[in-house]
Amino acid sequence: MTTVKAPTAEPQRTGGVAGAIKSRLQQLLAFASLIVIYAFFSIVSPFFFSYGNFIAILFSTVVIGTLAIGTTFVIITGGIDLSIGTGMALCAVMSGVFIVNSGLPLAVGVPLAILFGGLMGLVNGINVALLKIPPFIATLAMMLVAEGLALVLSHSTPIYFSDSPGYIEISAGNLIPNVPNAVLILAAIAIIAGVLLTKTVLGRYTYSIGSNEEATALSGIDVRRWKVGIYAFAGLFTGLAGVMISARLGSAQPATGMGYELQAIAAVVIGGTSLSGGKGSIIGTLIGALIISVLNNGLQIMSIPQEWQNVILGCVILVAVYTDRIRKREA
Amino acid sequence: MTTVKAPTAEPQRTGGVAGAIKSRLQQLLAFASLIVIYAFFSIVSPFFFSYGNFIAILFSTVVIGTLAIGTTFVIITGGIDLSIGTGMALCAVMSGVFIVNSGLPLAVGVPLAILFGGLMGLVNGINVALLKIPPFIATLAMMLVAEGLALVLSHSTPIYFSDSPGYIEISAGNLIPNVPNAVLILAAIAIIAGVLLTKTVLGRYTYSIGSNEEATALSGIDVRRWKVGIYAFAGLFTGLAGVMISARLGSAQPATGMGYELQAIAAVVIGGTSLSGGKGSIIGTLIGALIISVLNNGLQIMSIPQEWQNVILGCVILVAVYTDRIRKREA
Amino acid sequence: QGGDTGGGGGGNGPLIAIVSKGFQHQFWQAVKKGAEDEAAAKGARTTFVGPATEKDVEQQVNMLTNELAKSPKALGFAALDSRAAAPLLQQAKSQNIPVVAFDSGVDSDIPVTTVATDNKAAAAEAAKHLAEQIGGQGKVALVVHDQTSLSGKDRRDGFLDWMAKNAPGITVLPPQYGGGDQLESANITKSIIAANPDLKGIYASNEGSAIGVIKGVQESGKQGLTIVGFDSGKAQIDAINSGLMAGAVTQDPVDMGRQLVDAALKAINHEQLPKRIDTAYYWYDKTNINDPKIQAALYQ
Amino acid sequence: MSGVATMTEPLLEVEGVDKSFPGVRALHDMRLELRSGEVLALVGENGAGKSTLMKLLSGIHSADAGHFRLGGEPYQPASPRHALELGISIIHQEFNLVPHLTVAQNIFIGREPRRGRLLLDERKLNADAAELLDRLHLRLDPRAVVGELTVANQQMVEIAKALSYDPRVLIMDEPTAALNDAEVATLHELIRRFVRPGTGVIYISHRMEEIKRIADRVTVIRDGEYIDTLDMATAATPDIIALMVGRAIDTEARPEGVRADREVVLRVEGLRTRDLLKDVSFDLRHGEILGFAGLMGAGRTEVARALVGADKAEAGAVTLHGEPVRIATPADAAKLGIGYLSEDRKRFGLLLDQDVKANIALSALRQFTKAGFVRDCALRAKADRYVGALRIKTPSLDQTAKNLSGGNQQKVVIAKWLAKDCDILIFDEPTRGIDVGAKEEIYQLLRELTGQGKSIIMISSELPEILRMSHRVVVMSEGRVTRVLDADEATQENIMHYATLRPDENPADAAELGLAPEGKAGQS
Ligand SMILES: Nc1ncnc2c1ncn2[C@@H]1O[C@H](COP(=O)(O)OP(=O)(O)OP(=O)(O)O)[C@@H](O)[C@H]1O
Ligand SMILES: Nc1ncnc2c1ncn2[C@@H]1O[C@H](COP(=O)(O)OP(=O)(O)OP(=O)(O)O)[C@@H](O)[C@H]1O
Ligand SMILES: [Mg+2]
Ligand SMILES: [Mg+2]
Repeated sequence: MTTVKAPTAEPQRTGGVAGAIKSRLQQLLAFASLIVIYAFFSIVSPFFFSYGNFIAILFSTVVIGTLAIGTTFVIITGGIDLSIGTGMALCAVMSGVFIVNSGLPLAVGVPLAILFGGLMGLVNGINVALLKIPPFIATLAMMLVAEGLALVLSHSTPIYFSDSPGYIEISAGNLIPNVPNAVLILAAIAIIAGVLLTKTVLGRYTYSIGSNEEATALSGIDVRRWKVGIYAFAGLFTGLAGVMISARLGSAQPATGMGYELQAIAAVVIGGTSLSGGKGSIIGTLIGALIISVLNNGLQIMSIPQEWQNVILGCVILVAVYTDRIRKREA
Repeated sequence: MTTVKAPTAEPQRTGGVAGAIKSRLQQLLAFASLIVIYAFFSIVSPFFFSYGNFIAILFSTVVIGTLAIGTTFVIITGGIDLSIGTGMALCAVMSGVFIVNSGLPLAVGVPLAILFGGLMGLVNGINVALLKIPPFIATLAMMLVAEGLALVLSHSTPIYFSDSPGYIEISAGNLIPNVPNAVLILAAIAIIAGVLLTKTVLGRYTYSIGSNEEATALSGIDVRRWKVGIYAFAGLFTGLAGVMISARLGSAQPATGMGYELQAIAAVVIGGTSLSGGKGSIIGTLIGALIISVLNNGLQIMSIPQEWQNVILGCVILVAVYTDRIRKREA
Repeated sequence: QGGDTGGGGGGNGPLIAIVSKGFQHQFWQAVKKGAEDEAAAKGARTTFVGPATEKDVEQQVNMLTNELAKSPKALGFAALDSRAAAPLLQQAKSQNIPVVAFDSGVDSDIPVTTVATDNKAAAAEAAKHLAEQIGGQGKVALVVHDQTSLSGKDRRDGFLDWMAKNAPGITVLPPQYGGGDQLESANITKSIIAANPDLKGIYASNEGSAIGVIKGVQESGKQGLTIVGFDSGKAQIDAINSGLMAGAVTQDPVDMGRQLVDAALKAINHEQLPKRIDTAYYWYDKTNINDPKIQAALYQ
Repeated sequence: MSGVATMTEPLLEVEGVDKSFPGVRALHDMRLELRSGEVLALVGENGAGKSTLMKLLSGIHSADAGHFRLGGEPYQPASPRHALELGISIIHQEFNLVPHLTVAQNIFIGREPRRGRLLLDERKLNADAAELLDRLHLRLDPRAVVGELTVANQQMVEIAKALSYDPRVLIMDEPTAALNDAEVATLHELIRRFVRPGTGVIYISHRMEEIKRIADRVTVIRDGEYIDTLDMATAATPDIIALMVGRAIDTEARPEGVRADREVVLRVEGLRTRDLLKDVSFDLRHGEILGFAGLMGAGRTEVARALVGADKAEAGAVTLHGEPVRIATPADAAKLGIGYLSEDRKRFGLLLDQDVKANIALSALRQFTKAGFVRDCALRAKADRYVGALRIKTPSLDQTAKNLSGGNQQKVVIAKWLAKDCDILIFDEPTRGIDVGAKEEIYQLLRELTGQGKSIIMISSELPEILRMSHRVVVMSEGRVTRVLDADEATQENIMHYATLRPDENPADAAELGLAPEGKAGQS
């Protein structure tokens, strides 16, 4: 028998508390770019720094933010979802079909529209996880299909929710005075998604799959089922975004959506989530989405000629991501 | 210690002649989807199968094909380039600036416009390889910058090449009767790119970096320099695409280009190149681009209502990629 | 020209914020130029923004929000979807910012006036000329820039309605949509020509579509097609001069911009305005293209 | 080097080298002297700092303090390439091959023969590689794609690549971890041919017998510090081990015997896969360690993977506690209490970017959840326990797995499966890259597990390990089970006899196994 005593050689358990503080610090630092940009605009423009504009920025972040939060899950698994833009449009149309065309009450129609997003996600998940089609292709195909179906189902015409005043309240109403409900909803789903991602089995497996899918599978986790589940879950956010955008616009616009996927993915990546999977956070995604909104808003408020706005936007994103990287390396 | 001779440390199963045949077979099989689609349309539509339409399909593949061939290199390194769409527009505008505004002769202006594409690629490469900005972000930023600059430099007005008849010939002329020069150019660059990718150091390191960047670096290869070089090289194709599209349209359209990147990347991925790098071929990319063109052309010729065209396109892409995968697994 | 401050005009004159349906395309650039010229002449300032495509309804709403944050003295607005902007128009009203609608009507009583062209009537004019040129018989095709935006639908439906009503001998193929992208429109055109050897004419609903159609016809080598277009731009003007294109309908975007600023300034000064200010549209072809009135409406 | 170099002249000297990583002092005042013409073994526990020292020597990291001399000259490598140019070639512990390229392309990467500046001369490349492989007596196809090779053959490619630089100093960081005895012998021959006056080898390994055979001297390090250097001729293995771990270790303990009447918990019958396995049958008893022996490529790993559903089996019946079960995925296997610990920890075992606790808790995550929520305190506590029990050297539970030393990574993978508490555990090369002390701990652990009534399949390429730990030994060759040996029949000679039967090529072997000429594979 081995009769061996460990001779104290235990390694120093530093890390622990220090590590936790360090990682929190990094997240705070990630805010820095956002704060710097916000401060800059506040100084150069008399119109920028106001409560109203603050809310306007948040309001304009809602749709992209919702899509970005959902797709953060998919990206952390190492996947990508190009169908969220046109998928959102299709969900908006479905919401119109349910509520306006079929006359379902809001309490039924809205959940159905959100579930429809989940259904699209489910199909994506099946294509990716079971049929092993690369996520880029599977979701590109879904993007095309959703684009077409949105036009077919709406007869290429916006579906107006004029007769469902409650619907518009989903986005524009004020449960809390001066704060649009849409902003509250964004905050709520961000918190829920954050908790799910960090505190639950779903989140842990999301990271594990993205980190090393084969090792996760060999560890006895039913990776295929979880992947299908994660895509479907992310699809719910597409559905919700569809509801929110149509509530905000008062109509389901069948063609408004293409291109949103790129913005949402950009928000996720600016927020520090890696497209190769295994890393990422909801708070990062929110910050990424806000950086884009603040830049869009600020540049416009400064009346920068529009063709220059994109040039500046591109440069600032580069600089923000670059300094963020430097900071992380040094932190 | 056991000192036993392995009977024969058996050499590998694949590889050698058998392997070569197998991989060639796979490529032939990749054609299969294309052939099936082509045959299908030939049967169902009396107008599809004709020399004229065949050339029309090839002609319509030129711009996306050129972009896709260039970006194949970037994707094989494990990167991505979102700036090729608007970058192409910017190169077209630069071509106009050089040739129309500055009156440079074609023989100078055209190479300069192509080199300008290389310059954009160089900047992308520096951002990615030296500043370590994720390719998605670096090239997204470039996409925005290029979009803006194209408008700025052209004053948001197309630049017409009416006074440079030779310019239009680049695309529409017929060095060989009944074959537009653009098609010849596409064929030529496909061959050149194919040779570069498979027979030269550049290609070897492109695969190597995409397959295992760290190992490549440890083998003493200056990965950063090569990556910068590969992005710059790929940029030349963006420049060429800019020249070809403006030659075809007879004008540099500053706002035409956004969205082309997605189509080009889709062609690459449908052609079997993996977005995670290390794998891919030019012939695959060409097939991918052709599949998209043939589908677009065929569906229009069949007069399918346009909203349904996308739905069908999406489904066919899924099926094509799926069957391709099955075949490969079995081959 | 806009200049680096982005404001047309100069000094400390009243600020007129213009939210358009787009900014990259020449049509909008011409509107912008008209607005800036007029503002410069009258000592006002303008800003001009618009979403990247006519599908980006939400982006336009955000832009409208941001412009209102600047508390302009008046707002020029070309709605992609009027109802989507209703709450913001309400807000403008409560901030006492007069709203001038342009390009297409805004479905609301808040705008003090609407400066617009009747797209449907203009499209009908194009249909009429096409029908005349092909002798009221045969197959025609449409390459439309968009199937959901108001301008796309009006220009499509105006054409289709006129044909349905007035040209029983003409078969209209299902409209195809090229997104206003020249290359895509060219490819579509070639497919249409390949699938319909007996095609007589093609109608293109905006400048980008028209350039594509011209290219597609040229590349297919098909002779004897009658092409009618919409808007202007050098490519169409050249094609008309060379006889490749029969003619086109154009609005007068520069005038639209001028009238817009003019109306906005009047609204700021509480002057009375008519409910609707019609900006003209013109049919132009080889015969009248050098007419000064037409020339003024065309942009290169 | 001039011809006057002798056996005692120092070729490479390391003096006073310090190196720290955040939270870890990897090396402190490290010394080392490699003499011309010798093989110097470098030993130390997992995490002692061996690989770190080698990374300093190859220019991957730079030292915080101290200096190197090569052939008497100051040596300061700026990059891996620089180190290669100066004559130091390294085979790293973790593979550094490009999986999508071929053997030849990997060997000559960065030095491809060209025609002109740009064009590759693929023919010459393959010819050169073939010649090199031939010279090294390695039977590898230069055109084979590296990613499709077995781990062992990949290792051979690494070695060929390193030697192709004609280095003065060859450093091998656990080159034999993935090799079986036959390959080790081949490798040692390579080394002997390579060492001559003017060159030297630093050889890192945890396998003491090997070191005894190949090394001239051995340098022992512990906790990042230099301990001693001994002459191999005079040093006794237990002394080296004692220096390494700072204590004495019993390397003889064996598991308790298992009586033949124990219940059969797992029975596998007629397992077959498309590529390799033919009619594999065996059974596993309660509380038993069933060793799987065989040469590289015999199919042991494939049996395990097919059994747990990681690869598709074409045929085969699995019975668990007398009940037939269907296992289509590793998740099914885990649900039935069967865990598989892969031989390739980097690819199939670890979440390299995740921290130690996430890795340990991966399989057993459901134990730490309540209504889907993860109870982090319970998880930490459990992870902490395993870090202590397996003496995993890590600054904290939050350390990223890729920053651990190779051996400690292996321990993390083991901890993952221990946490899951399966009834049947399949360990594929469980002690690969693990130091002697830790090896004993793992053996101890295996004994404890069987004591608790768990059953273990242990696939190993180290015959001594098989012989010492197994109650019974399944011997495989060419995808077939050629024999199941009881502990008392299991001798080296016996195992090797059955491991080298080649029924497909040799009719006599087929006859010995009672196979019809067509083989049993014909039945379905
Ligand atoms: N990049 C790194 N970041 C942080 N810590 C590191 C890093 N590389 C190594 N370490 C730590 O340095 C110590 C020495 O590691 P090293 O890899 O040199 O050990 P080793 O002697 O090679 O062990 P093994 O026998 O297990 O391979 C270990 O505690 C390890 O965790
Ligand atoms: N992922 C894989 N891809 C291609 N071939 C493989 C793969 N895994 C195993 N093989 C092949 O299957 C055969 C059996 O390998 P396996 O790993 O099962 O053998 P083993 O007895 O475990 O030997 P060892 O693990 O020591 O190499 C080998 O010839 C190997 O080439
Ligand atoms: Mg090591
Ligand atoms: Mg094995």
